Amino acid sequence: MRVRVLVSPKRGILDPQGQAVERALPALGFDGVSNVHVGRLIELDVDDPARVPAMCDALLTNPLIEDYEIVEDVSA
Amino acid sequence: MRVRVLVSPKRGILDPQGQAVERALPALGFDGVSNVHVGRLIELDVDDPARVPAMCDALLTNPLIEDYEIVEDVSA
Amino acid sequence: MSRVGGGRVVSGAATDSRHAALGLSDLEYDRIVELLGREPGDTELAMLSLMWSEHCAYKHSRRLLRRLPTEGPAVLMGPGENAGVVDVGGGLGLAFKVESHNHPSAVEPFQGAATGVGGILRDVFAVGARPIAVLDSLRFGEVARSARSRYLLERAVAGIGHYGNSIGVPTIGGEVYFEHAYEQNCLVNAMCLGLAPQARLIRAAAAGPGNVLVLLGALTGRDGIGGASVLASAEFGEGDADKRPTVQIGDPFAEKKLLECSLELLDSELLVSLQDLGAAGLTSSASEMAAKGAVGLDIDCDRVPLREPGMEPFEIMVSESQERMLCVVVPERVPDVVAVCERWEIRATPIGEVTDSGRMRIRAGGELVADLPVGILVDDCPVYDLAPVAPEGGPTSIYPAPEPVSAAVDAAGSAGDTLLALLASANLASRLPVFEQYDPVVQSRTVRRPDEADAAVLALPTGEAIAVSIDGNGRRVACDPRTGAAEVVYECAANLACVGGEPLGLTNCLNFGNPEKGHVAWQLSEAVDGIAAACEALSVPVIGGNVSLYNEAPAGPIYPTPVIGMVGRLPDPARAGRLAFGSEGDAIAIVGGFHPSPVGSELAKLRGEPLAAPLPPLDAIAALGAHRAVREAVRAGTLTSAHDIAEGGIAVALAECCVAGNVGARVELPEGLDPFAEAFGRAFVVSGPPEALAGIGAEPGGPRSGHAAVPVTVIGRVGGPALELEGVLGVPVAALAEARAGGLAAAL
Amino acid sequence: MKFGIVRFPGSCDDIDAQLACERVGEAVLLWHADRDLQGVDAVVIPGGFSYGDYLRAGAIARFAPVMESVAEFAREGGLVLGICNGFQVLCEAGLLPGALLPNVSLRFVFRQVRLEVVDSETPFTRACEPGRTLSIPAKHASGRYFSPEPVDVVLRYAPGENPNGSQDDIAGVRNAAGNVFGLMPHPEHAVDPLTGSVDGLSIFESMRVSVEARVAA
Ligand SMILES: Nc1ncnc2c1ncn2[C@@H]1O[C@H](COP(=O)(O)OP(=O)(O)O)[C@@H](O)[C@H]1O
Ligand SMILES: [Mg+2]
Repeated sequence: MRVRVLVSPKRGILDPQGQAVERALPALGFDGVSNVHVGRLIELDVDDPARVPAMCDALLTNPLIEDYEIVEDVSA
Repeated sequence: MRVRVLVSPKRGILDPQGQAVERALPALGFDGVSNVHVGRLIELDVDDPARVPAMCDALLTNPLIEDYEIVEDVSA
Repeated sequence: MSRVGGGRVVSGAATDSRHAALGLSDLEYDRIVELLGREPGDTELAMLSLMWSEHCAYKHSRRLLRRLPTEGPAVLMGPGENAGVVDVGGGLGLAFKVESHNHPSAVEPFQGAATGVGGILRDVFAVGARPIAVLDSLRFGEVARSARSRYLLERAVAGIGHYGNSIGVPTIGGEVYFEHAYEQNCLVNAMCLGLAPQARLIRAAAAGPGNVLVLLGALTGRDGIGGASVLASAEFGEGDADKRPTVQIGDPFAEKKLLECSLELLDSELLVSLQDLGAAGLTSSASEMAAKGAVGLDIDCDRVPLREPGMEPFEIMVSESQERMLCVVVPERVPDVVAVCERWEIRATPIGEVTDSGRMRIRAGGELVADLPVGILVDDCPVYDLAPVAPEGGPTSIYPAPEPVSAAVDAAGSAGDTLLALLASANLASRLPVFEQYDPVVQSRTVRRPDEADAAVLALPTGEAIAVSIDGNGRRVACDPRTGAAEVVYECAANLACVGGEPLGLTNCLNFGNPEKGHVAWQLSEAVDGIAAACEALSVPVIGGNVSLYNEAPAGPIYPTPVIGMVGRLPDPARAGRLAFGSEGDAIAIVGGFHPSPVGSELAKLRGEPLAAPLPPLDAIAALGAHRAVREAVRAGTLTSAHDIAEGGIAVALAECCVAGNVGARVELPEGLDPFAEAFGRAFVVSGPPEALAGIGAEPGGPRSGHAAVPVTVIGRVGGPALELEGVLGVPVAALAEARAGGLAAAL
Repeated sequence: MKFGIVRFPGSCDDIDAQLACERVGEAVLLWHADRDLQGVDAVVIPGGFSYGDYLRAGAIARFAPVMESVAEFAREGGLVLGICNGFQVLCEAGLLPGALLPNVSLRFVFRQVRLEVVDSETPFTRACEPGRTLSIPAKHASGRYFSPEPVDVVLRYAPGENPNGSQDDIAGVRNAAGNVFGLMPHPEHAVDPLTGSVDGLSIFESMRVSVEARVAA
């Protein structure tokens, strides 16, 4: 099954990448954008999706600085 | 509206990060994982979601090496 | 796909569009058919079209390059190998080469620049040398005006840093300039130096029929299919979009393992020959190995490990997937090779064998898909003579005058303001925002980092050291190609002299426009003659290089930009020279005959003056004498600082010494010397104890024949908070530093 | 005194660390795939880009077989020094608190920085006089130290010299027991007057003194 892990920087920790995007957009004529955050997207085919949370905790994310969300069964 | 942009390396293009993760997982006891790709996740609040594709083309993604998908109305 | 001999039946070459789409002219195609005695199959044609591209065949430059002197007492390996090698004593060889990655960088600057570094590193470890340093030479449009150029600069620098920093090779120097002529065609040249015990040096020639051809490293994907060669051989036009899906992604981690693995294979004496995969992938690497060894090679595409399913044989043969090497191994040693590779997590796959057939025979799916004499791939491409035509209206007839930059630099402005404007201009501003993105110290050899001296200095295990400098000045070459190109060679040598280095050899990259145009052919021909003459005068051999042509947009060609990378040797790294003024009270002197002119200068550019000729003439004997005098004085430890006078003239040279040392100077310029006029590679600003300066240039045993007297003109003293040029200007050092710091930082 | 320098595929400053250690003692390389620490007295996890730094710097390296032995060595009180990528690995492995985030500038930066020795009582800094400032190069893309909990700070960037935006100008921290120390700047690149400052030597010298004192005790 195709699974996606969406990893975002933990709220409250400075996210310079998000800030850089937020600053750059108005300069290109895109107004009305706020609260931008840049994280990581991990896509994988897994035999057993029940093991994905364990993979996230062990390797894919660092819980000190990142939150994650798992989206299963992506039709890609 | 909260919007997410899911950015993945274009298929066919070398994805060294995805390969590194794919090789690391079995060593940690996670078998049955394949086709791993690592991309970026961009989350943003926008007044006008119709403009997000233009933002993606102009700034958020690199169309030469990345594909993207927009997920609207995220309840986050 | 058609098979060998099964090329489409067509009524004549001109109606078969295959070859045209692949960039071969009708004449070239006819020649192929004639040599083969049949139409080539598709795989064969793909291979031939790449091998016969400008990039691989040097069609328009091969004859020209013969004018360059390539021999010298220190040369161990000259042009023709993956990298040239010079002897640096103690049984060590120093390999180095500069290469362009201009077109890929224009398409995707981060990956283009990164894979440019990756490619030149492979050329160096392909000869058995451990890469010990990288330098870069960059050209972009005017960053002050062009957002595109700012983007290219930022991403190319990040890409170079990414690859070099990640693989653990220090980037110890480089140069970057901005001119409108590069707006559509940026230049990204990278140079690599490597060190090897001479016994480990290896050539690329395949040998020994029956030996096994082993492919090392990354999987083969559809990267850069047609990339380098198609991109590098046609001018940029509207069809760029189709070229895009071929972007190569660099993986420095994979290359780090490949590098360590290759060196271990060589140290264990497991390889007969080694070759990197670069432009035109397997086709070029394998056929060049075969040609050099006068053997044939059989390759089975089915054995090549692929990243993507369903790749056609021609795709496999021309894929430019990065981080791969090819080696020849005797059959009994294959298991040992595989074992070493496993330890480094490097894939090692036997894909074919050496034969005595003299042919490249490629199989796929059990069928022969290509069967070509090696010679047709490597040697038979037609080589063209250039048809040089000097532009009638002078350089301005090719290049429009630069746009004037600021009011502060018009003739009515004060000299102080002019100096500040020059220091703040993108071409003269501090390069710190660029080089602080590079690791200059990894490998623990770096004796002089960027901004500490005119050349980078690396300590050798022998206790001696090498110095290296990379230079180019396209605008001056555009003004006066012969003198301009020669100046670049002299400037490199002058930079080496400033740290006490004596030249051993040089590498060059010839970045030019479309050689089929008369004026570009003229620029090429003149520039190569200028380089050749300078090499003869300085006794520096050319040990390798690269040519990048067709750097041309609809608006015209780039400035002709030969980039020179020169390496020298110095006996005592502890005495390597520095650029900064040091002790208050030191005397300051000009060493060498300095007769500059405003023609082609940075100030002329800022003022928007048209390009003009001629540059001040080069007096080889005088320049050589000045180089020698400075080199000897630095080696003797008599000087506090040494700096060559280049862009921005003597005023800028003095300002740079002041800013580096954070100390002022009081100077009286010689009567009539224009503070901003330029002449490169001929004279120096040095400082040191007054007694010591008096002895510079004096031959120990009295004047020897052939050594001209070297003029040494004391012009002032180090000290105070400001740079004072009596009767000309006075500017606090802090203001100089501030102007210089801001120029590029604003663009990055 | 025998140092062991861990070598991952992708380690870059491993030989540099070895050379630095050899100025005060013996030094051997420890291959990432081997569990045997060869009886070393102290372990150095060097800088570089272990496993290409893919995913997060140090994330993959911490699972290398050698790291199990290093963790055990640390639990038993052995001295472990993590430099740059080694610091990142130790944080990912939980041997040090906190994490290292991308620099605020979002760029790799090389800079000779001045460091204030905040704690000169550790086995890694005891050869530094209290209040001493060290000039050492820093070079990294992910050096922004962050910890939600209070930590034991050993080194701070001097005012105005923080190259990465780390919390409270933190440049190096230790574990609670004091035998594991990580720092972003590279002391192994400040040991030879020919190539720069020699201030980094005091870190290796401190380790030697600490090990020898323990052996003597
Ligand atoms: N401008 C030049 N001056 C001297 N030698 C050159 C020049 N350009 C190319 N060469 C030599 O021609 C050979 C082929 O160059 P190239 O195709 O770039 O090699 P590779 O395929 O190994 O990268 C090399 O040995 C190179 O040093
Ligand atoms: Mg090569």
